[in-house]
Amino acid sequence: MAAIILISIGVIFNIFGCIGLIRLPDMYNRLQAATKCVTLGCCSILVGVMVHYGLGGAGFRALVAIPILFFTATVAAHALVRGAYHFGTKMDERSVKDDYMEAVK
Amino acid sequence: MRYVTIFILSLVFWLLITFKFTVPDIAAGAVASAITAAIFGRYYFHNVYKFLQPRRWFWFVVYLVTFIWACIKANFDVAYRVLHPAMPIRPGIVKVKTTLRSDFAKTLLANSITMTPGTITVDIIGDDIYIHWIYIRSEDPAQYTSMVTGRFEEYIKKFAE
Amino acid sequence: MTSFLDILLYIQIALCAPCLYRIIRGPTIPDRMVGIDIFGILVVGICGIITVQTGKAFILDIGIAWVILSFIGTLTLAKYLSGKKLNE
Amino acid sequence: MKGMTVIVKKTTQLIAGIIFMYGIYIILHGHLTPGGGFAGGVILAGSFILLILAFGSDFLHLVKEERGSTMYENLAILVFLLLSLTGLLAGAKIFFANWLPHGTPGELLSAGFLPLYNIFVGIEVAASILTIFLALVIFKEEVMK
Repeated sequence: MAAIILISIGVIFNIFGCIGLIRLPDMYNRLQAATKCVTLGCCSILVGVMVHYGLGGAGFRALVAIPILFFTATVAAHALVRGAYHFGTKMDERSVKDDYMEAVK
Repeated sequence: MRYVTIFILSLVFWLLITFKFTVPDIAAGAVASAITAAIFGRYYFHNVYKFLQPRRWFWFVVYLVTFIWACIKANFDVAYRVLHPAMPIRPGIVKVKTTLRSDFAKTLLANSITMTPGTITVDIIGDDIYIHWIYIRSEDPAQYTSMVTGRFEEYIKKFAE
Repeated sequence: MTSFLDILLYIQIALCAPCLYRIIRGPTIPDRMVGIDIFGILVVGICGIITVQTGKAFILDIGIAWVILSFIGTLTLAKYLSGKKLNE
Repeated sequence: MKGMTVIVKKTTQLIAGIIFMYGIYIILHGHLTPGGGFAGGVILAGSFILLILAFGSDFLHLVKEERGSTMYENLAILVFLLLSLTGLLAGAKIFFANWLPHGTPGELLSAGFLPLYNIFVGIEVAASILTIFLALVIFKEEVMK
């Protein structure tokens, strides 16, 4: 039962992330919302799998998947946002500040 | 030293994902860990002995709890911004100075910043971390530095420096 | 209980549609790459739910392999975006 | 500034060995779980591609690596063919004969020759994918010069 609740929480977070992927105005905000929500949602699903199987073979496999997912998702998001800035993606017109512009030049 | 570290880490990883403790399984894991250590050993960290002190483990647990709490808060923050009809966003890139020295600690700080509410790390040059923030709450550098890095910096300094 | 898991699985699969929308309609190239990245993470959730639903533990292996390959793919795309040369 | 940022470098150092280990796991359990030689070989090649991407070309000497990977590819396909030839010579008179004891299903040491075939197919696939990647990279570097 606890496994079902955790998986439902994960799916709800994933829904938030995908709404953010559609609604937000520019690439940086989309990446930010989607990465956070989808990563934590999938981690929640994996914790649900671990609770469902107990601490056996499959449970430990799900437990190992969680840190791998965290590291890879955050680092991929960082590399992608840096690459997009160097590519020349414009920020939204509501942006108020850009300190990085001097550092690049 | 670093070869021994990666050997032990790989063997633990192998035992966790197979979770069978017969002799052929452990032997195969040991051989595979030896191959991994031989190939990837020279790219690994060398000052891992610091993690043998129990004081660092205590601060690591404190950091982990804070980090998970920040993750959950980040998700409700994103949900609020996404579901609000007017979409309260005020994005921008800010520069934050860090006092951490080692590269691994900086990496951990950057990863924590990526998962905390509304921020994502863009680049790291020397001591400066450039952060894209979805809602800039203040213009004062000292104030937003403490807002972004929060308590992560002191915890990381205690267990990873 | 199983039917509820079915509903969750269908919702999770349907969430791939926004990513596909972003991949197809993204105004710029980085937008499409964001879609690809998020798609890769969503598949892990699908693998996890199928694991619980069918009771076959080896489907998790597919999920972990997918995480790793998606990470390498995203890094390659980011490298393509940030510079033309391998050394930059 | 060679390679990508310091965040990517440090995470690569931490995670490349684990990716390699996972590829070996997929290969060695190829007769028990989905996957096998090809999928595991792709993950093995992925760990090296990750290192090359993160650290840039000067860190790993690319041309030397390419010679090494070509040699491993040829050796692996040779050993694979020799192994399948042993079936022809030793008793069964069938190409790809599985004449080793089969063992109990579900254990690591079972299914006769299949784990050995999987190991060599894995090395072959890893080396050839790495060769393709390095060939593309070296070609691009030469065009840029």
